[in-house]
Amino acid sequence: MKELKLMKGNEAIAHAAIRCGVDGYFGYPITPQSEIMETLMEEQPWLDTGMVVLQAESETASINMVYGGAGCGKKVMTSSSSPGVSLMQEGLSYMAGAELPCVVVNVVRGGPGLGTIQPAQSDYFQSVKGGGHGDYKLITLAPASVQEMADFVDLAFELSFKYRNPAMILSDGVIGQMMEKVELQPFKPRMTEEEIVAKYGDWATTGRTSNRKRNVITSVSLDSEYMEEHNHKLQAKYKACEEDEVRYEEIMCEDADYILVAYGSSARICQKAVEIAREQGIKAGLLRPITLFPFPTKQLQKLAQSAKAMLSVEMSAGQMVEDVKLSVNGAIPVEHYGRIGGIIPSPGEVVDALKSNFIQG
Amino acid sequence: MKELKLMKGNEAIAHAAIRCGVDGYFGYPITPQSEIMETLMEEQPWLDTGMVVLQAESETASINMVYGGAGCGKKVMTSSSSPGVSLMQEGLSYMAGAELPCVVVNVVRGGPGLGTIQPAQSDYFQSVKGGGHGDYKLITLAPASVQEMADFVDLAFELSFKYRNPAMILSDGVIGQMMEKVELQPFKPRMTEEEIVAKYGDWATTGRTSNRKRNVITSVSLDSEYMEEHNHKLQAKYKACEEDEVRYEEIMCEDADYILVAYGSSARICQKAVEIAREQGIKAGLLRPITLFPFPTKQLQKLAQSAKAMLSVEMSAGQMVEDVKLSVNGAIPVEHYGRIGGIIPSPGEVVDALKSNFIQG
Amino acid sequence: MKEEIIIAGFGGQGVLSMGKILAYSGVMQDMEVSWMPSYGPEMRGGTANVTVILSDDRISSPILHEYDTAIILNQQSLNKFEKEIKPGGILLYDGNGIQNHPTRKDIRIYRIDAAAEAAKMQSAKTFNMIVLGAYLKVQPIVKMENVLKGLKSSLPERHHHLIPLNEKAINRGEEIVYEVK
Amino acid sequence: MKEEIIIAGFGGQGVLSMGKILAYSGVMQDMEVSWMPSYGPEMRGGTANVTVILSDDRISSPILHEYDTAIILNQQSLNKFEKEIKPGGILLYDGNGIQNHPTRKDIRIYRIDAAAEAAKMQSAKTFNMIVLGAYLKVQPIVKMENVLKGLKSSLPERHHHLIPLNEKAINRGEEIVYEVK
Amino acid sequence: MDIKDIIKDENVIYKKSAVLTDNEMHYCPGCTHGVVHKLIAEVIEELGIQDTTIGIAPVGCAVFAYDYLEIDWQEAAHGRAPALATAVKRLMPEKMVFSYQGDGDLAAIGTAETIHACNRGENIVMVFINNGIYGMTGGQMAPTTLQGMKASTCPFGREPQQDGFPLKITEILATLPGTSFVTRQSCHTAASVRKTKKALIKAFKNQQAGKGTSLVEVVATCSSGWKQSPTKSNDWMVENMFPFYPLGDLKDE
Amino acid sequence: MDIKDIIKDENVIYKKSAVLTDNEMHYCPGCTHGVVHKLIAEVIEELGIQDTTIGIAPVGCAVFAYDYLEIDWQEAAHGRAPALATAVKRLMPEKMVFSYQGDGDLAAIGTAETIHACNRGENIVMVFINNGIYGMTGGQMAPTTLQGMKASTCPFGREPQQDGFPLKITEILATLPGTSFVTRQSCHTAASVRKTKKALIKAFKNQQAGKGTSLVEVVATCSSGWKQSPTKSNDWMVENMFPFYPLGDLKDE
Amino acid sequence: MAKAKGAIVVDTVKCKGCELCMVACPTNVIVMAKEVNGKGYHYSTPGNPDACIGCTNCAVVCPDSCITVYRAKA
Amino acid sequence: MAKAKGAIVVDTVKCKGCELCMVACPTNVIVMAKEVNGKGYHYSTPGNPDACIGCTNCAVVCPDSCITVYRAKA
Ligand SMILES: Cc1ncc(C[n+]2csc(CCOP(=O)(O)OP(=O)(O)O)c2C)c(N)n1
Ligand SMILES: Cc1ncc(C[n+]2csc(CCOP(=O)(O)OP(=O)(O)O)c2C)c(N)n1
Ligand code: SF4
Ligand code: SF4
Ligand code: SF4
Ligand code: SF4
Ligand code: SF4
Ligand code: SF4
Ligand SMILES: [Mg+2]
Ligand SMILES: [Mg+2]
Repeated sequence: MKELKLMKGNEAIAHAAIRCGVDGYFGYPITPQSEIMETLMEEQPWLDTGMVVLQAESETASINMVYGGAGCGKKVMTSSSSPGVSLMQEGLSYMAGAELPCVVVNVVRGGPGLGTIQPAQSDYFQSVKGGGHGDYKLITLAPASVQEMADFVDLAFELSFKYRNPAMILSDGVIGQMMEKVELQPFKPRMTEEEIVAKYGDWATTGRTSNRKRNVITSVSLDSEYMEEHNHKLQAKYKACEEDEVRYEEIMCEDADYILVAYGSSARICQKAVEIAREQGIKAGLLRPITLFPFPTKQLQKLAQSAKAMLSVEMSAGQMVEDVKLSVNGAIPVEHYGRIGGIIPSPGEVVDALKSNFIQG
Repeated sequence: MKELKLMKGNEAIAHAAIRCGVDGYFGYPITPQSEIMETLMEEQPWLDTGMVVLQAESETASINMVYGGAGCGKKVMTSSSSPGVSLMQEGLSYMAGAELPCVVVNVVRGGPGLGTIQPAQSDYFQSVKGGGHGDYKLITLAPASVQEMADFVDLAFELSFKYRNPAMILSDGVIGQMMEKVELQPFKPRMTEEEIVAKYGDWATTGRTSNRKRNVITSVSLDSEYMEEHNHKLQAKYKACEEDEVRYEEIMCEDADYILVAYGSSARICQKAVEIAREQGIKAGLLRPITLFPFPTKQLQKLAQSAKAMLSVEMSAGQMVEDVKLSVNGAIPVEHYGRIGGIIPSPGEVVDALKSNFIQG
Repeated sequence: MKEEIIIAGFGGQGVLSMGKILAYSGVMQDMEVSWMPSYGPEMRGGTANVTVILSDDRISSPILHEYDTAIILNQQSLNKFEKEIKPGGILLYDGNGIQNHPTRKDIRIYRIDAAAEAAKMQSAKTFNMIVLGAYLKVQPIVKMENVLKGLKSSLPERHHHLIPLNEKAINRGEEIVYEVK
Repeated sequence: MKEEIIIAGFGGQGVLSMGKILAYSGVMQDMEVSWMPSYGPEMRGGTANVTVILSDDRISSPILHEYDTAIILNQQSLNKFEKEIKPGGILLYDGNGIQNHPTRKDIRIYRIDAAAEAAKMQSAKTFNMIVLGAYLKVQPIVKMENVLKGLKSSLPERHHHLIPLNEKAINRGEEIVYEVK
Repeated sequence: MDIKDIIKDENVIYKKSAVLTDNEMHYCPGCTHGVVHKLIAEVIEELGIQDTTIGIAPVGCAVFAYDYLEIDWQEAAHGRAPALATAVKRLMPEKMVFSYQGDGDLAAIGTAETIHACNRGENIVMVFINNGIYGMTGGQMAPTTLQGMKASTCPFGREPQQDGFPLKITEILATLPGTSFVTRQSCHTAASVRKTKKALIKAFKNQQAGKGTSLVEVVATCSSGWKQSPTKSNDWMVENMFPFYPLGDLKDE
Repeated sequence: MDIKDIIKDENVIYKKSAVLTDNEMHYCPGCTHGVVHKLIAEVIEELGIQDTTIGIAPVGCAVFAYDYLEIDWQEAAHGRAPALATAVKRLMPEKMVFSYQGDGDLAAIGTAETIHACNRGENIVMVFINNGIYGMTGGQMAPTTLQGMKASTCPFGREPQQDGFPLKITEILATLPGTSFVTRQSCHTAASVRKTKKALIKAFKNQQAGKGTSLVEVVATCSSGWKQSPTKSNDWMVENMFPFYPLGDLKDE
Repeated sequence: MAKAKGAIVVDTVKCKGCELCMVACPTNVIVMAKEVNGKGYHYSTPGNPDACIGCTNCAVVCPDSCITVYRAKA
Repeated sequence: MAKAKGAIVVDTVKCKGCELCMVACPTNVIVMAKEVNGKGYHYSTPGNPDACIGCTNCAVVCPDSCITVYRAKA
């Protein structure tokens, strides 16, 4: 039974996790996302679904608990904000290397360092290029509403199990803290060991049973030939993701001369900017990447054939703009507009940036 | 007095550190770079120069010791290899945010995860795009010989103090483990507090003296306006780096139709590949970025006017190739060739890749 | 129909929960809503504010830089937000502790002495409900029945016995608010 | 002049230090040199190898995929590296424990029974010096005086008393190496 | 004597330390952090070490400690203050170095750094504010939260089976060979405040004498996190915290 | 009786456990890891828990432990085995979970994970191989390296002023309320091997009984790191390690 | 009424009204003001100043260093 | 010569020649072979098999599980 509620993005994540049958959450408090664990603790899902919720001693411990849980084939997740996510980089690299699914929520705040607790989008590179060591990718989803915060939990798990790779929900302080209406999915029961095996295969460490060889979750090998092969396997998965999993939303792009490219809360602001620009007679449109990896490269290439220019709008000093440029590959001008340090740009500013870059400029 | 020695890249770093008057080294063992700390411990520089050498309890502790030492205006460094460097991402972001100089050596091994101890170049993104949270950059130097391992210690400190920003020496298992002839710089005394103040200014926490206001090393502010300004200051430094600090080496590029772009040990291999290609009548050249950030964008743009194509050769699944593409911006084709998982490509393979991508292709 | 509101005051004055009740009231009335708080470290004085949007259509940006209505509960917030009200918009403020009163001429300005009234009612907790009542009087965007439903939804079960008191406070606010000319 | 050598055997056979002495000898002779070991976790049998390049010119890649000379000390390494010797190149191997002897016809093949000889000399540690002597006999790329200088530079002071013994071993290796036809 | 005759400069017997800045502290009313800041300021003033002391601030409510004491400061990443202090002291052995940390900072995420700095016997002072909660982030459970005590991540009270046991980190640190002085104090009465100050003086003097690590724990209140008034918090602390975290010196060598 | 009459299948009284795989162990000759692996295999076999046991391997020489025991395994990041074990056990309480860690792994980089898992009383077995050195990476100093003992990062012997003190982590863990059985054993003689096995059996049975954390430390040799033959290493261990790391049960509740 | 031996001056602007000084005073000198200060706190004030013995307890416990204590020379 | 009560069989291919079994044997059954095995180790072998009492000590201490022990039924 679907239910309509008013809640914060953070709370929506917690409720969605319980409802979609997550097996375990491991986390450590940090603003602006502590409500995720707080809501879970308040809800005590272990009494109903048996879901494990544990406050770890650190983010390092959290991500390694997630590793352990994921290795058992369980749906496990953690959440944090920027500095805490930096502490998870080794663990994320391990999980990608060991091909473990999981969901990590980053409710981004302004950096670098302790920075500010205000919203930002300056962890794009970390999420999308790989902040840890080695060649790997995180499947990265960027919700732009409380509804998507709720919906993407299940989606992120789906994708992460499909590809046996960690998935990141890259949110920010705006989306995490604001309340909107949200329709929660009906309760799904947690999967049994048998269901997991049937759906995702028999790779998890649930105890060696007589009908299979023992399973080992590991990311190491001293045999370089094997390691290269293993890495090629990972790369092939990423390629498949790029083919099959790109998600985006287009708003008034068909006839647009100028494409704003923005995700998450910036996309909300750009949506308004498009309205303002259109009122002023500027044919603007918005391409909102929903998956940041895989990035909607092809769609941008297509739009580059009809549009005159693109503006990447991010609450960062310019990160996603590189992927926009790599997509467009010089076909049309691409610029960046952003506010940093926890400041949220206004729609008006964005329109001004559009004009100063491409129209009066 | 300069001295000619035969030593490993790792040993060269240790000796160079002592000789250029480094104040402190803090590290944790990991293959293939443990010789750095081992050599320092064997040399016991604390008896001569007073240099502090300490084995920390982890890489997390190491980088935060480096933070503490750097905050005192001291020349401090650490070294590690890929998984250990992932654990330093929070600390590096803090140091960039607090504008602290330091040198971090990453003797890269194959990832992701525990991966392999064999050489790789798959931490390019982490170093150059920022593996930690927030908008920041590491000044990144890529030595291609034991001599450069030695020379870049001093250079990295120079740059890192000039810009008050962490510098990374991005090496790999080949350069760290191989022995070559190296000419060590003469011993420079460690700087006194007064010399530091005279040369680098009076920002360090050496005890509030009556002739200045107290100094505070921090990366946090709850005032978003201030934080934005602070971030703009950081960005301005990075811009200045891009203007003034680009370093690269060109080998037979003047008349080249095909430019190999490669750094570190890949550049050594590509140097031989250029020789082989030229023997086969292919006009190949090598552009070796010495600074990975700032990247030699302009030089590549220039070469894109005369060359027909570029091949980025990396021991990775394709990371630097993005910066090559961003530089060239669609002017000529750019492809990637790489081996991964600890495998080192042969010069012959590189020539074949050149041909199959651009010539027969 | 679309109303963009900022509510701002000291931490502890019930700014966020007033916004929450408004937002819930909008939901009860089948509107689209968004509620975006300023957030910061727990504790310690300082100001708190919340942006509430009630709209018949999908809401694009939940973050605003100008408002239809500002509900202001201390001097700092008045200084900050008076200038961000749209021409023709509404400023509603509590008079307690205000030294420099609002001066704009292109907006409608209302005053409520809710702090004083709450003291009279001997229940500091009713303060924000009095202000809410005042707001609903000058901008009856949601029906009172929906406000009461909203109140119920936003309060935890264990506080439902307070609803009558809150209703009284809302009514009181409606009575004592007045326009400043 | 350029010589590209692989030395390969079990860990513990002195492969790396033999390479080191060769590299040092090159330095003493004013050549460019590089020495690139295979590396791995400490301990545990397995094979070890080192690539040494001696050259009059700047050395580009220190990593090679074919060699002028291969010095081979166990079966695994023979299996791996025999095929990577350049046509016309040299294969020098220790006969101990070799079941499948080299078969290539386009290279020069030398054998040394250094393990047996070291046992005779009652000093297992001289094993690699005997092999080095054999190598220098078949490929006298560095002068003996420079080898002795290289030996000195590569040994820590406290082991310098072993130099005469090592010299003897080198000489012995020169004597007993023979070509396999 | 008449009051206005008493209120004269020469009669001042207690006033704000000159080592405190004029910034208003951002802490909640009654917060123990304020008292301990003041004590450290007084100790620094009395020992005449203002120009040679470097403080290491934590991530926690005391993150802005550097705004309040007129000395050089470094602000550490969450939990890493002991690592910073280690380097600062080793690189400048002639300076005085202290770290200042909350219970989340010192005993959760920073456990390894805390234990290893103490086990190495770094010659520093560590000030440890144990309020049994994460104040800064809004009242989540800390390692030192008592059994049965409520926090936003154990809203029904800490339950060891689910949440683990409260951690007596100070008892652990007292067993390490690197520590020389380990004490647990409080600030709920004037007498206890004075005792805490004495402990701080001893800790700093130990550093001057090169004795290794001194740890001064202050069992503290957090009225916001505990959701009680400051005075009620003190009572609650006496009744509930002290039995589990008994005051006194654990080690004095 | 003649020997060939004795060597008959029905006369076998000791052989390789069926829970051991046929892979040759990569350890150096005489390495204690091999002995302890074998014991764990025997214990798993005897308790009949091969199909319900999940092992957590460390980063350290035992990183490939999973190659040798025929059970399901996870290989953890350096120091994080207790975090993995925590999640595995909480998510599958009916399974048996043990972690296996070296001294660098458990007592240096993993200090926080170790202490907090034990303090939460996770219902797991932790096996701790204390050889006083980083074997895997070539013999660097470990937290448990003895004073005066040489390692590649303290080539002139560990000196507390410079390198810190050796850490008795097991003594710390025994003080925590979450641990129920904490013991220190060795494998230098047949008798001590048998005792270690008994300890392991008790630890696994405690887990079956839901008693919380059991820690079995094995004081071990590392002939490569110590640069001595295996048999000499045993003698050196008896003489030097045992006085500082005395054998026996530290806690048995 | 006993003559005061001591006196306090409270920085009422900075005071956060935590009442710790009030509780700490052995002679009940201190009361909390009916009025609030700029930050909205009922600040501390010597309601019964003559009882002050200048023991400094109030000032010692004040987290915000609001209280200066004076004592008449003996 | 005493008749053997026990016997051991050593997996000489796997043996690493660590000598721990030799030291552990109470009756000095075990010696190390002059020859080396494929890995180059002087492997363990029962040089004095008749002395074996089947105590299993050697097998118990062997890190590489090379030794199988047999004992005649009483
Ligand atoms: C890596 C990281 N994780 C989490 C946080 C969020 N955080 C800030 S302060 C804090 C805990 C504060 O508690 P405590 O150390 O007890 O200090 P108090 O505020 O109680 O004085 C946390 C978890 C952070 N800033 N960085
Ligand atoms: C994050 C990280 N840091 C460092 C290393 C390198 N490393 C591998 S094993 C090891 C220590 C091994 O020592 P110990 O835990 O005592 O195990 P042993 O090998 O002695 O059994 C280290 C430091 C690593 N793999 N990952
Ligand atoms: S939240 Fe607690 S610790 Fe933080 S300032 Fe307020 S009372 Fe003090
Ligand atoms: S290095 Fe030490 S611990 Fe590792 S396998 Fe060898 S003897 Fe064992
Ligand atoms: S000085 Fe003592 S007597 Fe005077 S007001 Fe303060 S506490 Fe009371
Ligand atoms: S203790 Fe200080 S802040 Fe608290 S009421 Fe008294 S004077 Fe005010
Ligand atoms: S079983 Fe006992 S007696 Fe027989 S060889 Fe082994 S140790 Fe010796
Ligand atoms: S103990 Fe085992 S490995 Fe060691 S010598 Fe004896 S049989 Fe061989
Ligand atoms: Mg706290
Ligand atoms: Mg060890």
